Amino acid sequence: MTRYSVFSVLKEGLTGNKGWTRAWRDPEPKAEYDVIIIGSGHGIATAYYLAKEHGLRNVAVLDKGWLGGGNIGRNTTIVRSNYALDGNTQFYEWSMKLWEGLSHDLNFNVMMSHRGVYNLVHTPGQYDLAARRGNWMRLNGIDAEIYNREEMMRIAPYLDFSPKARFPIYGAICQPRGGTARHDAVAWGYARAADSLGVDIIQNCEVTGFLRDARGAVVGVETAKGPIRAKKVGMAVAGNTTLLAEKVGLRLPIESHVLQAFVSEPIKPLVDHVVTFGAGHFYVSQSDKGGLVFGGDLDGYNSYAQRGNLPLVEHVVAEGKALIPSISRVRLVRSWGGVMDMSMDGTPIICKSPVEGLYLNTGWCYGGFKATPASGWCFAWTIARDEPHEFNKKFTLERFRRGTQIDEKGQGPTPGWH
Amino acid sequence: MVEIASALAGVLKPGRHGPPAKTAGLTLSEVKGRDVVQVGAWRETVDRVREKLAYDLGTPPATGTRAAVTAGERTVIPVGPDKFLVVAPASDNLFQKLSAAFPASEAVVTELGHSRAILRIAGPNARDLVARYLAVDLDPSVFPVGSFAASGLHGVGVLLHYVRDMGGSSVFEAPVFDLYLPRSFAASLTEGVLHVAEQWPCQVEA
Amino acid sequence: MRIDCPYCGLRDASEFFYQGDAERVRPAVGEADAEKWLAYVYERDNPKGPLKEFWLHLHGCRQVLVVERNTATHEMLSVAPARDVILARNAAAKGGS
Amino acid sequence: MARNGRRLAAGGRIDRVKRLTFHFDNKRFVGHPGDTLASALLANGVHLVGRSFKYHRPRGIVSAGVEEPNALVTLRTGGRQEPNCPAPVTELYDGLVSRSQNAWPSPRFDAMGINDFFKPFLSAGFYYKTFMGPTRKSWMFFEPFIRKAAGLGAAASKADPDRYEKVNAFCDVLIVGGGPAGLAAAVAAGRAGARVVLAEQDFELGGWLLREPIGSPADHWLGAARAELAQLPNVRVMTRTTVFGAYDGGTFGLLERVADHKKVPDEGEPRQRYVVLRATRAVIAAGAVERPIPFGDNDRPGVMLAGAVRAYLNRHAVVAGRRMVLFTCHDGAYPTAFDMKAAGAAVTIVDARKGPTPAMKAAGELGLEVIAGHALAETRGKTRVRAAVVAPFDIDKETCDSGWREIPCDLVAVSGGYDPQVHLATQRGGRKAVWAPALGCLVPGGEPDVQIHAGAMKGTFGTPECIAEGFAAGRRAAGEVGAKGAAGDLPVPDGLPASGIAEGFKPVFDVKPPAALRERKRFIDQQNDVSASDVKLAHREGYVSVEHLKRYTTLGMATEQGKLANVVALAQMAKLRGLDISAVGTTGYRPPYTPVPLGAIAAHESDHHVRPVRVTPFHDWNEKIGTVFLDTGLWKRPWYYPMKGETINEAYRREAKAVRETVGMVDVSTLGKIDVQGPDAPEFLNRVYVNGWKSLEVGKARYGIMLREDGYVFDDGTTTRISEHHYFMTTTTAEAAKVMMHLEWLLQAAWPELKVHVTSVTDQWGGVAIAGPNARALLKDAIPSIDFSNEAFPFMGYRTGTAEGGIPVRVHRISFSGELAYEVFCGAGHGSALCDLLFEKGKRHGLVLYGVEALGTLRIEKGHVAGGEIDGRTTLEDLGLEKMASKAKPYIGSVLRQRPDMTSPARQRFVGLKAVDPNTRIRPGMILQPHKGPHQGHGLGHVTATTYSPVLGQSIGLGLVAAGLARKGEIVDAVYPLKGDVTAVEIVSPHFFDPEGKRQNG
Ligand SMILES: Cc1cc2nc3c(=O)[nH]c(=O)nc-3n(C[C@H](O)[C@H](O)[C@H](O)COP(=O)(O)OP(=O)(O)OC[C@H]3O[C@@H](n4cnc5c(N)ncnc54)[C@H](O)[C@@H]3O)c2cc1C
Ligand SMILES: NC(=O)c1ccc[n+]([C@@H]2O[C@H](COP(=O)([O-])OP(=O)(O)OC[C@H]3O[C@@H](n4cnc5c(N)ncnc54)[C@H](O)[C@@H]3O)[C@@H](O)[C@H]2O)c1
Ligand SMILES: Cc1cc2nc3c(=O)[nH]c(=O)nc-3n(C[C@H](O)[C@H](O)[C@H](O)COP(=O)(O)O)c2cc1C
Ligand SMILES: [Zn+2]
Repeated sequence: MTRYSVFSVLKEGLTGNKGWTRAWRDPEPKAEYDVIIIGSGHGIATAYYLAKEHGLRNVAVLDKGWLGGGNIGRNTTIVRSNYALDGNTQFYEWSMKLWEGLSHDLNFNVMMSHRGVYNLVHTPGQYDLAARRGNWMRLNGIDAEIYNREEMMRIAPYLDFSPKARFPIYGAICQPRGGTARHDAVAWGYARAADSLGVDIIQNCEVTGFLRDARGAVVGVETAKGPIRAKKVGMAVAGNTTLLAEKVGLRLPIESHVLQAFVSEPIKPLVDHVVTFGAGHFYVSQSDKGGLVFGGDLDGYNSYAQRGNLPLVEHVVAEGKALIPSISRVRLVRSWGGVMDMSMDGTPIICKSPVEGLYLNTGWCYGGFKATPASGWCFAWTIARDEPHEFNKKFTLERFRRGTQIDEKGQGPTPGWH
Repeated sequence: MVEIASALAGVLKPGRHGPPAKTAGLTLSEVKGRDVVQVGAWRETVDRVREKLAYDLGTPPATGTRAAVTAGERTVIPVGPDKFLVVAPASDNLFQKLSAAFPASEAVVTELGHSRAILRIAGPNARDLVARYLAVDLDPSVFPVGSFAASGLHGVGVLLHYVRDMGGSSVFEAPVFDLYLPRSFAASLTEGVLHVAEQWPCQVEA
Repeated sequence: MRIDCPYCGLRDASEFFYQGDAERVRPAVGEADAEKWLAYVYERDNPKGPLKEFWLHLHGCRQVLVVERNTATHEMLSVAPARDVILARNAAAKGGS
Repeated sequence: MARNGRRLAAGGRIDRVKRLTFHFDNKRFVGHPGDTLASALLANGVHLVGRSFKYHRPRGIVSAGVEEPNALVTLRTGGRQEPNCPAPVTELYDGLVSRSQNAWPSPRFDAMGINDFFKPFLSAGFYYKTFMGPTRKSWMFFEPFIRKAAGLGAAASKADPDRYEKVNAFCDVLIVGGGPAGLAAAVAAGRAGARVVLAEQDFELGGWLLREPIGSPADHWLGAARAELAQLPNVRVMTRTTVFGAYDGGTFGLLERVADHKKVPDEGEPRQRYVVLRATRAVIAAGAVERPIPFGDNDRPGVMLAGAVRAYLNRHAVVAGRRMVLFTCHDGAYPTAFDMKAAGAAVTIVDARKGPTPAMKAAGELGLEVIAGHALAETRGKTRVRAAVVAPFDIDKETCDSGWREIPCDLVAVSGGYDPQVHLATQRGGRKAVWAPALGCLVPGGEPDVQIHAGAMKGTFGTPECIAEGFAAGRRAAGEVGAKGAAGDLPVPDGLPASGIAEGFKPVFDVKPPAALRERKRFIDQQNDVSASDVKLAHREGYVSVEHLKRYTTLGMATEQGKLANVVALAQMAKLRGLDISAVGTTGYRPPYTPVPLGAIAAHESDHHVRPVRVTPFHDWNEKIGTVFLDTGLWKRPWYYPMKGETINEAYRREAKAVRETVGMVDVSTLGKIDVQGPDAPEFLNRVYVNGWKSLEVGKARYGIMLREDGYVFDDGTTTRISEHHYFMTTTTAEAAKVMMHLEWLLQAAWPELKVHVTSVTDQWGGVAIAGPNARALLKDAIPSIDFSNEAFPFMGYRTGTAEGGIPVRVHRISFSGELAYEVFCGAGHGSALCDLLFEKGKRHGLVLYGVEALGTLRIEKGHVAGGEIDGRTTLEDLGLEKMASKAKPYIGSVLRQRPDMTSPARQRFVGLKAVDPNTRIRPGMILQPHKGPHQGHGLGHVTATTYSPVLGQSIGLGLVAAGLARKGEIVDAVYPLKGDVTAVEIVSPHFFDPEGKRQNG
């Protein structure tokens, strides 16, 4: 494998770029692996950490489509660790720490851009809630700043500070280290690094069922390419979780919902940060290519369709224009959707499943991109050691039975509201 | 008794708006002095209640859930399978009368006279204006005179009633719609409607 | 998406408020078994394909409907008033036991 | 040959009499109505219009349609500045101002043009391989440079002064496209009597037929079809209207450019209209776009699509060059050569096929040189093509043999076939486009839901066949929507253009140069500077799936979404992988079909109208007296009532103090109000609330709490029994809508057997709370018809009456402030009258108006829970309200609230907080940590609400703290690290003031 660096780019450039090699192999599946991971989003990160941190190299990642084609490849790329609740705060901060070293770790530029995530607030009450979250972040060693209206006018003059604004900006809570990362590069970087450690990446290999032994333990998977045995099977298949869980008779606290995202034509730098609107549901950042990447709420109904409808488009765009009036004549170039694994409290699940040999990684709602490093890291730990790490020990299925939801929005068991 | 203050007085400023023209494409006004009462029947009493309302108000029975029935100033709008909205001049004392007419075992009565502002949208461009807000097919072939539709206007539940047609060269040319707006939203929504209406010659009446 | 409301006609789905899986059956009033409540409140079939679900016609007739919809294609398959569906289901359950 | 530079003296669909002046890069030019910006620039000899995204190569006009990758300009100025407008679809108007993009100081001398020399290092994905050192934060250093270099034009820096609007529309049959297929479909469906909408993105109907010469049979047919449609009242023709998306349930998104062809819209006129159209059937007749063939330096200005050259010639009467080389591999491109020759240009045809073919024969007869079995290998020139290099070509290997020669020219026309516009047909996923080997293109894989396909969009390329297919589609659509009229037939005259794609058509997807020539960039996606070598690199590095290819190279991700690029690239990848094109598949199409301005989608419900404003019945009254309002959801609530020069702190303290000393009045109308009526209402309430309701007498109110199904607290409020079967429920402002929908669901979907109706009466009633020692005296004065004595009207009682002046009122004796208090409700339309009355009467009793801020103070002093505590995560126990829960009955949440982790005494529970040093302040948002530290982690709990208490003369607060009142008396630190603030607080009972409730009961 060629090591990536400015020198290799120069050398290859001079020699016709002929020396570059495959970023990852395209192997046929072996008959048996120590661990099979289903899903190449968090799954590919999991495989990398299994190999790197736990020495498990006889590992395969199976995906029904192309590598990174799930939500990891279709999200608005916001990375932050500004969660309020105990359990989430520490987990996402661990993820942020991994993000900070990720390009180096993987030798692949994932373009982690710490441009700052600004959550706008529009009333004193919102300001106080934001401050509480910021205070919790600070107490957990996480960077946070709070700004008033005047400060925001200086920081983000492109926002609507006119007297006409329907929801005047009152201030913002900011995580300076928050920002964006290049979504595809994350999948590819993990794939290349995992592959170099021996992990087999098998695309176009849908898992259609599980191999069970006499005691009912999972000992492998049925796939489009035939049965493959494994000592342990981990699934990280986002919106498809319940479809696979059903094959082992598990009913899970998960619903699949569609979330849309949007990108505008490329324009010269306008939005220098990640900004979220506090009086509705709109978030935006500008990609390095120049497109405004933005999104909003779920469409609001169960869906596996990876696409949504106009009412939500109107909502999101109207809020965007209300927040940044000068984008009125900027044009939408593409919209798409992803199928989210919405959990009953808005918080993920990373744990052993009730079925021996099967491990669960799900419930990411629409915040799981930022979790990719820590999710893979914790899932690898849980699979390798058969027990959760401190960081994911609260992300159990049991919590619903016991009544300890981790519910950032306080919405209760209505998945579409998280 | 004191009069019900208009919720639209602050925004419906009488006068001409929009581009100049001989005749207005739109006339906007507020319908005042109406009482609105809801009668909620039960599954097994709904037919009886329908008949009784028709008898008491002198209208035909309000069947179905798409068209209102009217007699003079009195209108019954079957807003759901078991609910009727009765609209009549305030002087009718509707609420007292209907409360007395129906025992709870037959129907329950809710006074809503203060809760809706009624914006009347009339004229050749009325349909155009309404189409900028409601996702309801207003083509006369499917939404004839007398039809009503409960729908959303800017995320707020409203009710549209096609009251009558003012005639003109063609019967469909000058519809009169009553738009029932929840009072708390009425001024804000009307302000928006007026802004859109400015593209046509538009007369606002007191 | 559009839903053919039995009372109001074919309307945009945005007039409706989504109230989730209608195939789940709420345990009877007085049910004391926590397991049944846990299953009802937290567990979902979440099928890919036809699913019956509750949609409240919020800006229309304010009736709760049971809409059968394909979650993979968003195709609408059937609509009925929830009241009728639930009363029939209750009657069937009584008849059965 | 051409007067006026390159404009022909006659022909075309332009109005030569009217002159339109316009500017491009500060130079003044003249064009005519009927021109696009592109045709007008070409008429003035301007080919070079900008620089490319990455390499800053000079670029010109390539196409005559929405597929344009290069000729993007910035239009207009100020708040109307609009970046990335494709010149070929920009209708010319008088006074148009346009500027090139991505070029500084000008497209001719572009400083960043130097990037072109670095292109070996800027290959696909180079940025993934570098910018990682020397430190972990290096990307933060490099990114700003990359960002500045990227991103085409600049957005306006001001708000857009123009209007937009949304219109809801309905029809039986939507027809997308006004070419021969669409027109024929409209005629058929129109004659049958269906309600038809025909949408055409162009400003003129005709589609491909507009490229045929005036006076040709095609022109005659077009005229007749247009005339017939104009006679059909049930057919609505919408030109300048793009159908940009196909959504569920027959819903389509349309963008109508109402005033883009004007300098500014007329008064009141929207600039653009966003139309949401619901159609029962839709005939998609969107046509096809021409496919280019990549060859060396194929991006040089002067290289155009053959059909575009013909369109500029026949439609706009513009000769794009004097010496043209046409490079093609099919007969369909030849008419361009014929027409250009007729217009006086010198023409050479280079055909990849050996031939002979009918078109080659016809060319020969016209005396045109056809160089068969050759390819165009590369172009020469700088900012305009100067010569074409042609070489013998092996069409199977797609390589050139030696023996190249140069042909001088100033225009290259290229055509590699046609790509059906499958966009709308495949946008909704499911059925992707499939490869049709006989046609050498992708066609729709099926007709989803309401769609019927016709014409070139499904690979039908002959005009007569398009017409027949369109007509049949229109007739079928009309039949399926139940239109009863007769469509008759539509005769197809002779002489209409036949398909140029003959049997055995072999598309050419690449031209590798002869060995003797240095390999030059063969661009595929010109806008994103993706070339054949990038596809090769992606292949080499394993990004072989079409989806990886797209994302790794950014191919097809530009503003035109690869309309010219996608098929070529996937064919090249197929070849590299040794697979059939059908085996590599295609990437998906997504809305919008062409870019849509955000302002148009936001439409009229945007800016300050983005959400409606909700006001209470007392709003007008309050507004008059200078009240400061607080946004609460959509509501405007009175926040405080400043007296001259008062700050908010001074105001609320004064207001709260007055309530405790005399009497105050506050607007409580935003509470959710629900009429609950019916014989089963008591049973219903009993199931919904945790406490019992069956014993509540008529004329009494009770405080109630609702849980969610999972046992957490949902909402609280009071409910009053108005009469035997009639209750009046109040909810919190925030949860009102949710509670209402929840109750409706319960009554219809859980307990349909209960005879209860719920109706929102929030808009019917306005309410004020009158609180304070003088409340009774004031109300006695104002509402003489009610006996307010404690005996006649005790705490939690309810009475109706008529206030002075004849205002009917309902009075509930309820207290949130802990004072002697009443909530007086009146019909919303009597709000101002009631305020006037109470204000007038209040003068004698020391009445003070108070707002939400003081209301908060009073409730905190009393320790009532509110939104800060009922945050969706707290239980009855957490709030100290478990005693309210009935043990005698089931209610929503009664089982699940007993789960082990919900009842644990270690949970964070409701307490009062008192600053130890009365001169310090407890801030909202503070976290509770052990006294004197360490201050780290989530700590013991948090502050939920704070205020300065005028009665206690110090800062107090409420909070949730681990183990709750078991810690009573303990000192903890309330910390606010964001501002470095620490306050020692004592944990106390939350009931700071009058805990026995003497005042409210007295
Ligand atoms: C529009 C949108 C915007 C978002 N924005 C953000 C954001 O800004 N910040 C953020 O942090 N998060 C965001 N998210 C959420 C985030 O993208 C996801 O939570 C995260 O990527 C989920 O990762 P995953 O690995 O669980 O799922 P995926 O990345 O979806 O991976 C699951 C994989 O499993 C495969 N699979 C499924 N079933 C099978 C099977 N039977 N056999 C084999 N393979 C199978 C799929 O093909 C897929 O590749 C957004 C999501 C969307 C859709
Ligand atoms: N000689 C050849 O081989 C060849 C090849 C291709 C096409 N053609 C000719 O092209 C014509 C094809 O007829 P047709 O009617 O199928 O196509 P067309 O290209 O003539 O018309 C399609 C029309 O649809 C419009 N359109 C496309 N997408 C739209 C959208 N989303 N919203 C609004 N408008 C949209 C286009 O602007 C165009 O006017 C025939 O005349 C045919 O002979 C010939
Ligand atoms: C952060 C981000 C930026 C994107 N930018 C572009 C873009 O500039 N142009 C484009 O065509 N698509 C862009 N896309 C969308 C992709 O083309 C694609 O629609 C998305 O990854 C979902 O895949 P699918 O449409 O194939 O289902 C972007 C996607 C993401 C997640
Ligand atoms: Zn309805």
